[in-house]
Amino acid sequence: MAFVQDTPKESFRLSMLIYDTRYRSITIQVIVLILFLLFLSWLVNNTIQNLAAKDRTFDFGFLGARAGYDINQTLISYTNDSTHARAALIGVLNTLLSAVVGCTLATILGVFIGVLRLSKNWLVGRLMTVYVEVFRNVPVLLWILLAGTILSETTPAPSAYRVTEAMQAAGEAPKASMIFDDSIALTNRGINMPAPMVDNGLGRLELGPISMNANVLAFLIVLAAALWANHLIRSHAKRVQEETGIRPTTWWKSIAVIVLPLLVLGWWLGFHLDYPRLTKFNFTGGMEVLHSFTALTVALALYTAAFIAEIVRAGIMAVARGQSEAAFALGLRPGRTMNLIILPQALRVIIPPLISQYLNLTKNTSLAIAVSYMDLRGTLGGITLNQTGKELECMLLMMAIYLTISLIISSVMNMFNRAVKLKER
Amino acid sequence: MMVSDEVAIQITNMNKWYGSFHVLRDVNMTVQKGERIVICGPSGSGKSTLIRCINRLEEHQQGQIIVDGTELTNDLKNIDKVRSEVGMVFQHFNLFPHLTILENCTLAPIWVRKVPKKEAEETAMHFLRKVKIPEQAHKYPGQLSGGQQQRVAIARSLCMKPRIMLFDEPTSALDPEMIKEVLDTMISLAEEGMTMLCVTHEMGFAQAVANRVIFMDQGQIVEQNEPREFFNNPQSERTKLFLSQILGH
Amino acid sequence: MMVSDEVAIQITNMNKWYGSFHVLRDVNMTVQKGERIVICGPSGSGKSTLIRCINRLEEHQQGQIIVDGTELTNDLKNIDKVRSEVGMVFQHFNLFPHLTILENCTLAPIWVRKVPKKEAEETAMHFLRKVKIPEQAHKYPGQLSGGQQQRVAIARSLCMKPRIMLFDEPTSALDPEMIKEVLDTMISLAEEGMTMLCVTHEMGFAQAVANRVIFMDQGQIVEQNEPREFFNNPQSERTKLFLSQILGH
Amino acid sequence: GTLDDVKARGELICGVNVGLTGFGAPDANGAYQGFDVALCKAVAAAVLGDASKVKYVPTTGETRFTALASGEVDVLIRNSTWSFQRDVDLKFDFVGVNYYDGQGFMVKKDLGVSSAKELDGATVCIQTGTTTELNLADFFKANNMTYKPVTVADDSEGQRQYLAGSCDTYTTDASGLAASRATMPDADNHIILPEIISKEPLGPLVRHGDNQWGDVVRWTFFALLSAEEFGITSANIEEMAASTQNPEIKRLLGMEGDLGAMLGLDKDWSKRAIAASGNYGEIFEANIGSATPIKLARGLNALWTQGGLQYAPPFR
Amino acid sequence: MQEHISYVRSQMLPPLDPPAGEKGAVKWLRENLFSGPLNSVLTILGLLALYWVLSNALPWLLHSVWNANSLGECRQIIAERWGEGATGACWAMVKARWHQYIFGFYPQYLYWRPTLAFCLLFVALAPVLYTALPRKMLWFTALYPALMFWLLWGGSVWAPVMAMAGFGVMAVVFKLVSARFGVIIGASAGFVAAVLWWLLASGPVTAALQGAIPLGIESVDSDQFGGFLLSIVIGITAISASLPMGILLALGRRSDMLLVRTLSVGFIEFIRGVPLITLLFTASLLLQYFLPPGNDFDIILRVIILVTLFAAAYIAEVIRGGLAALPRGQYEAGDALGLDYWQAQRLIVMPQALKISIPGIVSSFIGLFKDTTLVAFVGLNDPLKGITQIVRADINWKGIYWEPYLFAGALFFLICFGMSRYSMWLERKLKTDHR
Ligand SMILES: Nc1ncnc2c1ncn2[C@@H]1O[C@H](COP(=O)(O)OP(=O)(O)OP(=O)(O)O)[C@@H](O)[C@H]1O
Ligand SMILES: Nc1ncnc2c1ncn2[C@@H]1O[C@H](COP(=O)(O)OP(=O)(O)OP(=O)(O)O)[C@@H](O)[C@H]1O
Ligand SMILES: [Mg+2]
Ligand SMILES: [Mg+2]
Repeated sequence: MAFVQDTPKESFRLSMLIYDTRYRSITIQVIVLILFLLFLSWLVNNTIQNLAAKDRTFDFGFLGARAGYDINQTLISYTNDSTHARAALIGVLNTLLSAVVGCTLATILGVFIGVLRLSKNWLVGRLMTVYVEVFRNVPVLLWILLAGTILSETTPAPSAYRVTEAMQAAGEAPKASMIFDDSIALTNRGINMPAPMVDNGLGRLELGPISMNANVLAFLIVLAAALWANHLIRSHAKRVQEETGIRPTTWWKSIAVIVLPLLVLGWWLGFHLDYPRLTKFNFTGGMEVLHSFTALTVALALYTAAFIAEIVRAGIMAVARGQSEAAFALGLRPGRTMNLIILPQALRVIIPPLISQYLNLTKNTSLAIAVSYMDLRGTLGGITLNQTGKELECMLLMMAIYLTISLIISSVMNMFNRAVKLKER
Repeated sequence: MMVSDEVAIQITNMNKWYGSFHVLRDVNMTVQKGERIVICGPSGSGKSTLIRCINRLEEHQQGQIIVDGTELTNDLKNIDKVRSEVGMVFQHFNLFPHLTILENCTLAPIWVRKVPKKEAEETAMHFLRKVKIPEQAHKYPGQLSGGQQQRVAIARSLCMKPRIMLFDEPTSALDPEMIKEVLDTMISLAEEGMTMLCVTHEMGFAQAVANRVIFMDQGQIVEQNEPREFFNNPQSERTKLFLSQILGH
Repeated sequence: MMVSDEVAIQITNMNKWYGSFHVLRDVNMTVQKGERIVICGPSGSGKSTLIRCINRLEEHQQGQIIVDGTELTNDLKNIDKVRSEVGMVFQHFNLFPHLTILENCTLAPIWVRKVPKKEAEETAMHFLRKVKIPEQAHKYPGQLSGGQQQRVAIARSLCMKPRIMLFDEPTSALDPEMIKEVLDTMISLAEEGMTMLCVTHEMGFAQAVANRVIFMDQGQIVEQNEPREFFNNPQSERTKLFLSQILGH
Repeated sequence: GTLDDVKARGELICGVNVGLTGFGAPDANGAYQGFDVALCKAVAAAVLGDASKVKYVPTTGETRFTALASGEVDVLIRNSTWSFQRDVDLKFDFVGVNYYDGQGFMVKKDLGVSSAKELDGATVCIQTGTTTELNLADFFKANNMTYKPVTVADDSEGQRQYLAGSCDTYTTDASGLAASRATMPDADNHIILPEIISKEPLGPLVRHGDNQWGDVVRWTFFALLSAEEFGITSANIEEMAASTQNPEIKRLLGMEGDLGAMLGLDKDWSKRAIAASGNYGEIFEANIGSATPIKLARGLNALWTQGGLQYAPPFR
Repeated sequence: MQEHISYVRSQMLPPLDPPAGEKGAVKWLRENLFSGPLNSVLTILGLLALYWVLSNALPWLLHSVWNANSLGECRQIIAERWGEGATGACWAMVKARWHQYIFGFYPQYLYWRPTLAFCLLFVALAPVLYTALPRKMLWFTALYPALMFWLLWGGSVWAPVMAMAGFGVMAVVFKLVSARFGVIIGASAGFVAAVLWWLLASGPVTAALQGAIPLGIESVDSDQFGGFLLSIVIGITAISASLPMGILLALGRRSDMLLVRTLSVGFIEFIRGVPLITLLFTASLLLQYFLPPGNDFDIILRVIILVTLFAAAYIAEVIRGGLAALPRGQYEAGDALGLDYWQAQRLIVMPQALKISIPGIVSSFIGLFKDTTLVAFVGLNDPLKGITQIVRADINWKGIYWEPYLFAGALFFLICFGMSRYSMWLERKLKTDHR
């Protein structure tokens, strides 16, 4: 047919707004939009009125003011002369540290428990079931509180390590002693470990506003180079395997290539360990992992692991039995079958619920104050809020930060999820 | 069709229980190299169990199974040896959905037989050509039809160059139009002299290629015979009943 | 069989796209009241799409569809009107699994036609008797066989007292034995003079009841003719090929 | 204003501590008791004529000021320090000081520390959301010392950590320290260091700008103080009212003048306030004084006539 | 070709008993505990772990004291009975204060009211969960929220009656208007009328009725709520109130309309992206900024509102899963029968989607119930931290840590575990699909 005739244009009638499918959705959306805008302006209007009534302002200027309080765990430099903004940043970093370590631990533990729950071993299966049920059905706050209590109640105080003159005279040993050749001390405040130090340090690298420790930078560069070399060795091995079918042993080459350069760098920088020493009140020197951090992170990890275990179990069970049978029939050993066949498939089922567990764990770090850990909620949403009285600003900022973290986590994981999705017809 | 005098599979007085349920009772069976055997029988009679015992997907509790000179015991080495000599094709294909067709076919040769990848791929393409789907090599199983998937499953087994092939109802999950393409593949395999054990109810296939038909009931081998005799002149009542049902259908 | 002169469905120069994919091309078709039309054609040729356009489960982008005097536009009132005059039966039945058979049948009359419940139930029982399953009225769909479910689906459509019935491969999800009972139901419906459009590959059915067979390919109506002529003397090459495939099968 | 609201409501809403022994905490029957709570009762008695017409809203360090600012509570009597920022920037009015306190340190005896100046490098337990955090930072800075803060959410958690040895010293208001120490099973093993590093005037506060209501709370408190000064107790108040010749007592108890009316109350307001749980001294002794397990000495909180700071302006 | 003897078995063998290794305790041990070196190692590790836990906890549990008036007395008794230095649990605290863990500060002589409300809850839930029960009972379910409110908070009987009357107003206006102007306008008008009723009319009418016919029970303020009563009230109110919201949000998220979808997604993702505790702080700190000046209401109510929003986002995702599990054909069949959007949703889609979602809803509820412990951070007396803090502020119980946590934890475990088992049972029951 030469041309297609269009239906004649109808004249517009008002009733079409409701009864015509084309306009109807627009009508509804316009109404929704209007209602939404009305609601929004109502909120904003109320806020303005309330602020005026309370004679308050809405500004974030306070973030630049001196914070005046101290924080016990600071990943980047901070003193009580730093600003509230810096304190908030410390909080964010502490939150992230706890979240990252917690997620990693929870994943390892969860996979472990999930697999063990499927084991044929009756006793282990039951124990794992008890673990999962007990942890899942009790509020996470309780686990955090208990973890904090257990850590501080069952470990010796720093003073227990002290050898007083009287004790020396009597030939008594102190009540507690450091482990691993006097290098690690476990007290009821934290774990004191040796810290890496260098003699001929490279100083600091000033790059505009960013100031970096050149030693760390050098370490990272050498490590990256070593890993790259290791990657080359492995891909060579893979090529050899593809050509001859036999994979050359590479583990000693890998170790050499990674360890040697680092040893050389350490020797050149004058690397040594700084051991913790007992001073008047505490162990100083070395590195201290505070119990507040450990308690929060471990409690969250244990709690979340129970959920992850269930997810992993469901994921593995979702892979049809026929898959492992087919692999066995082809002569693959159980270990290989797990690695090559079961896990890659289970992963697809596991990832989406895993994302929400990661999100939950990250959000649950906001309970840190229960064990005296200073996270974002403790700094910006706690002390800063209290000292400045800027509730509106602090809370909004805090929500925005949490939201950003959550969105980043879920979008990264979703990207990963899309990458491993099964191809269907 | 050639049947050599060498013994491929020798089963003697084999018994198997699931818990206290006696699935296989006193099974005795000898399969010559190059022989093609069809196993049939009512549902639940233990056909699948028997065939799965042969490559140790199930463990038997009494008696002896010797496959290609190797006795199946708890010794892992023996099991590995047997499994790499015996190919198996399942009712539900059991392709690995996360790997392409080609990867499905090269996986076991590379990891079990340590064949170089290149060579494994060539072999795979050879067998894929044989089952007439070389052009699908880079698709994923989910993108193929059932018949195509089952042919890939056969090719995958063949890539391990097995001496014996086991089939467990390879066509029963397929639409009628696809059954034919799979049976054709199996017939061409039979013509090349592969030792085959096949659980199937496709009596046409049995008549065309089998050297022997074995009829099982309640875990026992009730009757075995060459196909013509088996169909035209069944001996036991049980067999007669069974044949009347499936042939009349 | 009576075919009146009145027009039930009039489709003029209708075009439809999915995104940029042109599914239906310049379709022109007139269906008289009481006519029974069978639509066939290869998979993906747009049969389902055409039939779904007729009760606006899909929207067409160009041209005109007039059903029983009502033009299908974006006007909701027209759509409602057409839908209550046109019954549709799907390939997968689409019964509501949470409602009993009787509730499935009375739901739309009660809520759309505002028929009193009592009356709706009487009508429903009448049609259930007609499709020969009145005794199942208080069971749930999950408790019926496929053929019974499809007959319920037909009864459910009939309860709305439609003037036109659309069928989209009503038997293709059924086992062979059940196909017959559904076809019988449809034939008895046809004998009562219902206007019917039916997508099906059951050529026996087409020969028995259709006034006209329409053959579609690639979104176009390639050929239409009365059944005898259509089967014995297909005009286009495409049709010949198609018929040779499905009849030979 | 708030006074009218309270009268209309027939109930005083008083923001109190969630659980601070001796100052404000519910008992086994859920009835709030304590030094701060007694003041709530006195205000309720003065305004509504019934000391039991109080609704106690438990507040945390973090929620207390918002609760007051938003009008959720009428008055906040919850050991809150009177500071410039809270008074001026947060827009509250502190109507008086019912307890003069100061921040101190408690350590275990075997630590061998006798002065806060020796705490360099110590781990310090401290409650969040209070002025003590800032005082602590200032003190250590001024003395060029360092410390490690362990920030706890509430008093009981602070005590627990201190007892478990998670920190070397616990710092909070000296009254709180004394109260904690008194209830420890091994009270003798703990000492409170002599340094008081800050001024912590604790008092009731109300919203800025509601002066009439502020006056009611303020003068109710002063009435309790004056009562102690004049020797009026809950036991002898009727008798005193009947027999006294002192014109100021007469004005205080509403026998003379119309002070009550000026506040927007009736003339017996102060009598009821005093009768509710006694005068300031009685309240002190009953809740935190030396007869209680908490055993706080009057110290700065003695009347000015006895060398303390508690001083009520004249009722005239 | 080799000659085959045709071999026919003449008689069937009787089944034999399995060999010894296939049954009995030996088999069980071998299969379940020591089926390989790895398994044996695991078994031993498991036994060690079990021993470690028991050896640490058992003495403490065995040295329990149930009758004492203070922690000091407890310690004394333990020292007397089991020697100096022995540790033991002091459950006397639980005995003295259990009622606060359960009811908070609710007046003791009124304990029957929350108990009754809780029992009636099961009656109200029954017709929802057991379809076999008469449909008439749903009326009780619909009225239950008002009844619960009245029983818990007390006061004039007219307040809940008038609140319920709002729904009546909504229904009447909807009937009248939709008959003439269509469903959409009818629904909006009904909604507006109901809101007007609640805002303007219900208060005065209640007062008037109370004046005329005074009927009521003693009222209890919400600041007296605490412990598990508080958790349960917050949990149940929030879940049931969030259900309709969650349904709307889930539908919105699946809508074709860009704006509606964006708003729904935005809301859901926002709520799910921030910790509950920030929402609770919003309830306690920020709501005063967002609501009209002078509009301050009960902190429990504010917390319930925010927790409801929180739950709604999660419920919406659960229901979205249920909707996605419905085959497309169900929608099409609804369309083809001429049902309109809301009819199809109400009659076809929701009954099925909700049924699929019940396990998800239950687990949201369990999660929410556990999360109610966080209200301690805004000063409410949750059973875990709030009440414990109050108990510890008592001179007698100062310094007690494990017992309150274990007690509250055990109660939480019982409730949550029970519910999760119940939902698993329900899931299995629903899976059978009527067959
Ligand atoms: N893992 C198992 N545990 C217990 N019993 C089993 C198991 N697998 C199979 N059975 C039982 O063993 C018997 C034989 O099963 P098998 O699968 O070998 O039968 P089949 O002859 O292959 O039947 P079909 O034709 O249905 O596939 C059946 O009664 C079955 O129920
Ligand atoms: N929602 C959709 N979006 C995009 N393309 C579609 C959609 N639905 C169908 N199509 C495509 O439109 C074409 C016609 O589809 P239709 O379902 O009408 O074919 P059919 O003739 O009914 O085939 P069958 O016999 O397989 O049912 C097909 O190529 C199909 O892939
Ligand atoms: Mg089988
Ligand atoms: Mg179709």
